[in-house]
Amino acid sequence: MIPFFLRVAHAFLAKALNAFTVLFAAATLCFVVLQLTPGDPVLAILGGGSVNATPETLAVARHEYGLDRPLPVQYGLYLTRLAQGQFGNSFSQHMPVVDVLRSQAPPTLELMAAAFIVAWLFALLSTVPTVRRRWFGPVASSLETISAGLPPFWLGLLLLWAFSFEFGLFPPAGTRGVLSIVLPALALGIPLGGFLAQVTRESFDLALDEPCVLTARARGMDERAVRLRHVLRHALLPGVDLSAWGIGALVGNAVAIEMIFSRKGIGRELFLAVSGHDMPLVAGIILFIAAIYIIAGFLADLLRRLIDPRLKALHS
Amino acid sequence: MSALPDPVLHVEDLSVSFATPRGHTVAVQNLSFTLKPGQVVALVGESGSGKSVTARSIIGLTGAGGHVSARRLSLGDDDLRDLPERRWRDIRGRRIGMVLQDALVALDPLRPVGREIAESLAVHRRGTAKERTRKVLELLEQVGIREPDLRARQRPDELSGGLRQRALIASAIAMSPSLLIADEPTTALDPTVQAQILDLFSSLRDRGTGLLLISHDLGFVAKLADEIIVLEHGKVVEQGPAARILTAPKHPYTITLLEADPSRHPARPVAPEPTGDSLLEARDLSFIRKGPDGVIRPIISDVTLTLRRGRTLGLIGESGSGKTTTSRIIAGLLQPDTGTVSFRGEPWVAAGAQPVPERMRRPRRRFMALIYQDPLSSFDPRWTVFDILSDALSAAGEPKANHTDRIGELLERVRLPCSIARRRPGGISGGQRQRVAIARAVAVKPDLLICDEPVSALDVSVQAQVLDLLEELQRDFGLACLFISHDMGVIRRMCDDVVVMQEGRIIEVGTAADVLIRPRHSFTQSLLTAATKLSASLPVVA
Amino acid sequence: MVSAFFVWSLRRKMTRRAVPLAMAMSLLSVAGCRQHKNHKEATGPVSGGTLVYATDREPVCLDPHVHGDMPQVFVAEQFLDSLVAMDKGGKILPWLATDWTVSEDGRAWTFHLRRDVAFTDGTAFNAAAVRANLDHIANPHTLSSTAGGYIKQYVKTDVIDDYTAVVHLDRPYAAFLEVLAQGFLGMESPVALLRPRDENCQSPVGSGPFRVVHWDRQNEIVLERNPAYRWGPPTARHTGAAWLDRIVWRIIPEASVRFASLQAGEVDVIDSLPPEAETPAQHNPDLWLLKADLPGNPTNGTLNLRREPFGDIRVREAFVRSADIPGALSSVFFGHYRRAGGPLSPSTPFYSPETEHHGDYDPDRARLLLDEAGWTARTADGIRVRNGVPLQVHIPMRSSLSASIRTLWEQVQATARATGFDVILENADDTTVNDRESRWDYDVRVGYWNTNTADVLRIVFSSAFLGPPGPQGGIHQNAAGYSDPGFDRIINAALLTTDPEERQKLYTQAQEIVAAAFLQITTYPQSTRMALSGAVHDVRIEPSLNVTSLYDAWIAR
Amino acid sequence: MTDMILPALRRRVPGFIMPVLTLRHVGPLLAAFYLLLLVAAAIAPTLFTHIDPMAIEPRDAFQGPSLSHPFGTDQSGRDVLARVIHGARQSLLLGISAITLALSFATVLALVGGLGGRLAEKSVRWLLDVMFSIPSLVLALLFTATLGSGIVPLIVAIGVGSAAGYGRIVFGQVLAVRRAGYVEAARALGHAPAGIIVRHILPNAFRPLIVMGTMGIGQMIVWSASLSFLGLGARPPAAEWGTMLSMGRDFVAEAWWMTFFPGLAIVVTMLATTIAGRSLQRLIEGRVS
Repeated sequence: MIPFFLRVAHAFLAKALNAFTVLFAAATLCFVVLQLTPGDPVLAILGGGSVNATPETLAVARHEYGLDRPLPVQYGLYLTRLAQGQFGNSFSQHMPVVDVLRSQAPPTLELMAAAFIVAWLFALLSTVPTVRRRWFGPVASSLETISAGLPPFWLGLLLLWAFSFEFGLFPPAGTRGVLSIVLPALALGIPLGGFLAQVTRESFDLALDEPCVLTARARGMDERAVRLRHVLRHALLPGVDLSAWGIGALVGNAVAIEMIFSRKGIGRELFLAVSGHDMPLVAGIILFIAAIYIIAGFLADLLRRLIDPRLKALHS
Repeated sequence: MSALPDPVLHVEDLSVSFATPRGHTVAVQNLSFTLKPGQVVALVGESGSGKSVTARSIIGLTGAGGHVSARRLSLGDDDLRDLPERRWRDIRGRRIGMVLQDALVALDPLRPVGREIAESLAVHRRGTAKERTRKVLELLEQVGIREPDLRARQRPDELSGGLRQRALIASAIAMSPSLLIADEPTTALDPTVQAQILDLFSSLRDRGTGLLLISHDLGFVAKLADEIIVLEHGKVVEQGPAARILTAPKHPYTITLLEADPSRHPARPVAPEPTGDSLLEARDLSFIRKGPDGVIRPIISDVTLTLRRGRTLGLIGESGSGKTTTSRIIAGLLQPDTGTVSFRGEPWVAAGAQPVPERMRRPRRRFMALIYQDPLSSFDPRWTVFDILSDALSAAGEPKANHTDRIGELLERVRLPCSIARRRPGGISGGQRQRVAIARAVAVKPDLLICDEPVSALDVSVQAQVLDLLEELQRDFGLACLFISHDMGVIRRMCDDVVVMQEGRIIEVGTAADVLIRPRHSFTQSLLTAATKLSASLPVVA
Repeated sequence: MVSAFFVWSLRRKMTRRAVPLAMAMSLLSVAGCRQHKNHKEATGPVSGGTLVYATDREPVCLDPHVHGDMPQVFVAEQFLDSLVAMDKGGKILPWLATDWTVSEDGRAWTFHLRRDVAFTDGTAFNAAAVRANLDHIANPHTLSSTAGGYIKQYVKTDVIDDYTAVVHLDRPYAAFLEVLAQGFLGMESPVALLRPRDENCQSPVGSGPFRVVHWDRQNEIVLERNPAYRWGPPTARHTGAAWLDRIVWRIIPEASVRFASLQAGEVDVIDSLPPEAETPAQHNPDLWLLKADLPGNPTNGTLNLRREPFGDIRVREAFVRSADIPGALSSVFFGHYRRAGGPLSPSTPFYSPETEHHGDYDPDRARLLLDEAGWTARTADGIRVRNGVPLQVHIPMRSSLSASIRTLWEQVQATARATGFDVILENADDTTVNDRESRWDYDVRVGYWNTNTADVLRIVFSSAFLGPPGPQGGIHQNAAGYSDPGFDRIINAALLTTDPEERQKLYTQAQEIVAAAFLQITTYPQSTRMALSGAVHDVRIEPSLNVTSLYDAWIAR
Repeated sequence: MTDMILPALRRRVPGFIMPVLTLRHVGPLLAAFYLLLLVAAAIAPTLFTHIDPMAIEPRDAFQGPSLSHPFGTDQSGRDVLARVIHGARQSLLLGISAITLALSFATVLALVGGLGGRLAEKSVRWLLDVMFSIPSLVLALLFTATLGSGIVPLIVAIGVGSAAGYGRIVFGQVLAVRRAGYVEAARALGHAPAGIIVRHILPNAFRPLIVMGTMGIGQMIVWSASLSFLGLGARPPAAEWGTMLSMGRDFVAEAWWMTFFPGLAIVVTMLATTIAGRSLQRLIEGRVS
């Protein structure tokens, strides 16, 4: 018998190793894509074509960012540095990429967390009390489908227009305070909530037919307790699985949302970095996002096992 | 017993119907019976007979769209018709308990069984949390579970089939209800376990619990029931004291049911001593896999068997004993870790460095046909029955031009209407599907038929028909057959020779007559005892 | 956000580039600030309070020596002082330098410095500090764009005594003082400059009325009053410390959000007021506007003569006359922007009104010209064709251009199509557009050039500016690729004379030549546009680079 | 062998939008009708409007919705309704091309991984993990840096960016079908692998593609709108919904209709394709079971 903790450690190591190779490949992908990008990176470093820089300045910049080396060497250096946790310096921000991430990631993570909470609240409130209910069910279900189809940036614009410009209920911009996060979190969270609600509704409906639900009812349990204590747990899994994907969708959509609401964050930073061809920053942000995504996957996996302990026995 | 008022259940003219998009469907019609403590009423019928609906209606859980009407439906002094939901909740669990089929899903699979049982108590606000914990252990002991402390903390999937079914019963009797409804309480359990559960029910009855026992299996209820109600398509076809119904059934359907029971069937006539050529020989097969706990263990080991032309070899064992693995290796679908198989005198499967390549097997595959327990998954869902059979005929090298005629013949042979050829397997009944599977199997004119639990998913009456058909075809075509089943009755009826498997090993080999009448191995004996127990009260019709 | 901010970025950059090149000229006044009504009258300046200023673009580095982009000087103006100041008339005034002399050969400048100035880190301002600053800018590791354009001539600084510094140049440089007046060459603490470049970016130390407290990237820069400040510029309206306690310099790229924040009272001042917000701003009694048209070469599309179809003057004229600019100004710009039809904005010195209507919308004449030029055939959808080649005009559009300017070009596209031009607006990110422009890969380049002299014509159209500024690239400033010896002669002659009449004559001639060559579709003059809360008073536009100064500003609460 | 009636009655279509029985078919019918109109508008927009979507009329700029301009006018005085109708072609083309690209890519990967042996299976799984580790939109944004902007780069960016997600589904499907009972049954009948692949694995593995494809069109339009929104979309003056939105957002305070209606078109299209996809799924499932 292999001890349980060893098996867990082994599984964890295997996953971590896989995650590592995935990150390595993602880094390579960034490198390749950015190498294929047209334009002289030095011009990007010095702020575009309107540079009046002297040849000396150009040469120094080229050297400082290692752009005077052959490509394979650049790639090697890039990977070596990444392996050491050095993302290099951002061309456009004049600061280490790590510092950019340190200052820009928290607001985005806060926004994502808020949006995620909105999404799950929506998904649960919309499904748990309404599944198979005569009138509320169809109405909630239609609402969910519509929500899932809303582009977040469009919803964001409409929310901004209605609640900020017209009614003045929320501040139109910024990264300050609880109020400023409400509208962007709704814009990001509602569409994701729609998706979560759709899968949760389906699994909830299926779970209502589980024999153990009948057993619970036959025990004399009331409907609310049956739904909350038995059905919900069975219905959560697809939503949890989707959540990992949802984190990625949140990051992607955060780009537009942060711009609309003029919030600081890695989404907006990523867009600026991509359009400024600021390679170290792009690579840093993408790797950071990939890491978040992988961690989200881990957490979702963990959560699945918590919700359904049978999986522990099956997969570890 | 709890001091509750008169706990007698009166059901008179109970009818249940459902609203569907196509109008009302009547599920049960004019059912009447009375259930008293210490008494057992059995509802017997096949799928769709309305027996489960009845059970649910009695505790007010008919389901969406269901409409219940009755001249009388009362528990003691309480009229159960139009009872408000609050009152129903008071009755459920406390005055009427319910046990469902398959505790693996009937108990919440995500929670330890102890919590499930405690919930039965908590719902009715019985005691403090601490008292409930103690009561849970008592209950587990009461239903015959040893080490209740450990078991209470395990989930249904961590318990054996018998233990979890007991735990389910414990959760149903937690509030000591005077009546218990058991809906197919032992289906899908191994016969030895079934027998144990049966004992548990009889002890509950002896302690004064009234039982409404629901089953498709007359044999199972025979031992326990005081009164038997036979249902067909929602109608009561026969109702009366158990002894009378079992010995002198009046209604043809009851008779069909009784006769369908394979164990009531005469055993296969003793075949002449094995003389035919050896068609298939398996030597020293073993198959090793890493289990879910990371431990490498053999699924089967040292399996050796011989099958001669025209004979039927029965492979019997409980679930997990390695029957299916053996059959898949023999079918050349799974590469064994050791051992060889030869088929029609040529190498068919070989383990180790020089396996027989699939390319070598392919031309001979048509001489071996397979019938699966779940025929549906063995059919491409896009194909019609015609496509499926035509595909098999092509495999056997039949020219396309003949297909239509041959398919007509095949369908006739397996007693299916020709119109079924245009339908897809998803749209026909389970019995029909198995017939299509049989038609496909015989279409290639094989020498050997491998049947893996071919009837265990079917209703008893359908089982009988399919077995009849198989027997007939085997006789007519002179097929050899490897027949896998967990059901002693089926094996006895179908097989000339028997191999008994336990935990991946063959523990007994012999002719059916020898093994089934004079088992040598203790495990075989216990299998037989259990099977006898479950149908012993049924007289054998000669 | 992409919207307004790029118009700004472009303008600011160009201003920077333009100024030194204009140095030989006498600097005339920035077109008068137009203040709007609604400005609440108050008793007088009040000390204290926090002013929230919202702008569209974030500086990449707070040290304006590094890189050198307009958002940097906008904020640097609040915490850096310069050696000299410049007034609205373009006159150079003493500031940190009390007086100065230049040697006979024009290569050695001697500056005498104020003795009571200290940086906010306690370091004294002295001759060594001047040397440290100029050396810092000239050091290639600073990655200064300014170094190449502004003080390329710099050799070294000699410290004569604590308060006397001699700056050596390798050749005479008449514009040196004007350059020193710009925020890009603001004086920073030499101690702070010793830190690594990127650290200095985060928290530069100056001697100005405010000091940088905190920079929360993408969000805000917080500045606090320097209580010891006693050396304000001569252009200021008061002396002593600034009135405001704090400035929160907020970055709100999205134009509509920025204006909404002002309306909601979240911020006190916004710059880059978008045209669509101007009418509501005027009608809002709680707001007032501060606007200034900028002189120079107005917002335009410059036609590339180096390739077909615009090598042919007839096609150029036809294209210019196909564009209905007034129509666009009245719709997208809500009539708030005046038309600039000639090569110079009307507020530029020596502006000649004659050229204003030279390229007016005249589709009939455009058609005639195209027929003449041989573009007679047409494709099924009405695009003109010559020798099988369709009449296509490729215009790279930066993804960051504002919606207004995009719409303007879409309207040009639509009206030009009516005469048979297939105008292709090609969206791309800024880096890609820069790259294309440096390779002459465009038919029309969208841009503008702000400076307060007619000499801008020399930068934009003379053959001296056909090459890239640096040997490794950068964009040629003569975007048309126009080369006319006659024009070069006139424009260079204008630099040599100081007689206003003679200059007027020469510049008028130059404008006529350029206008007759149909090198640009000109649209409207660039402008500084601020909207302010009624409680905010005395916000100034500093003349040297037309940037905001909040030294005099105060809030009546 | 419990009763079959109850579950059969309860069985409902998962996620079906109009759960009220009588309204069951209204949703799909409306969706089909809308999609028909959409395709018609894409092919022959002049059937629906005679107003030129490119014709500018500066004097009519920023007109709110009215009888003559039901969706209002934009900043150049162009009719927003006409532009939305004419935009159907670009948007639909974009959606269909992008999903086709994504599914083709996914299919190739799935086939290589599913049928190419153990090494191929591992490699494909890893490759999908890598691609999936970067969210689709972020990946698409990264690609646009290289490809530049315009419709074709947009299609490629979105298509390749979202391929990983679809790849996982198709790959899973191929693996599932490969292990299906009927594939084994075909093997047992002695059919050759090539025949099994062609006759069983491909058709069954790709059966969900039509559903995914239908639903994907809407999703792709939404995603491409996100990129268009960031200024990387179609070339002006082309009427494309995402680009219209992108332009409208600067004027949202003054002219909400410029943002609202193109966005509404996107939302309704997404809804319609979702409903249509589910109905198709129901049809296909209904046919086989």
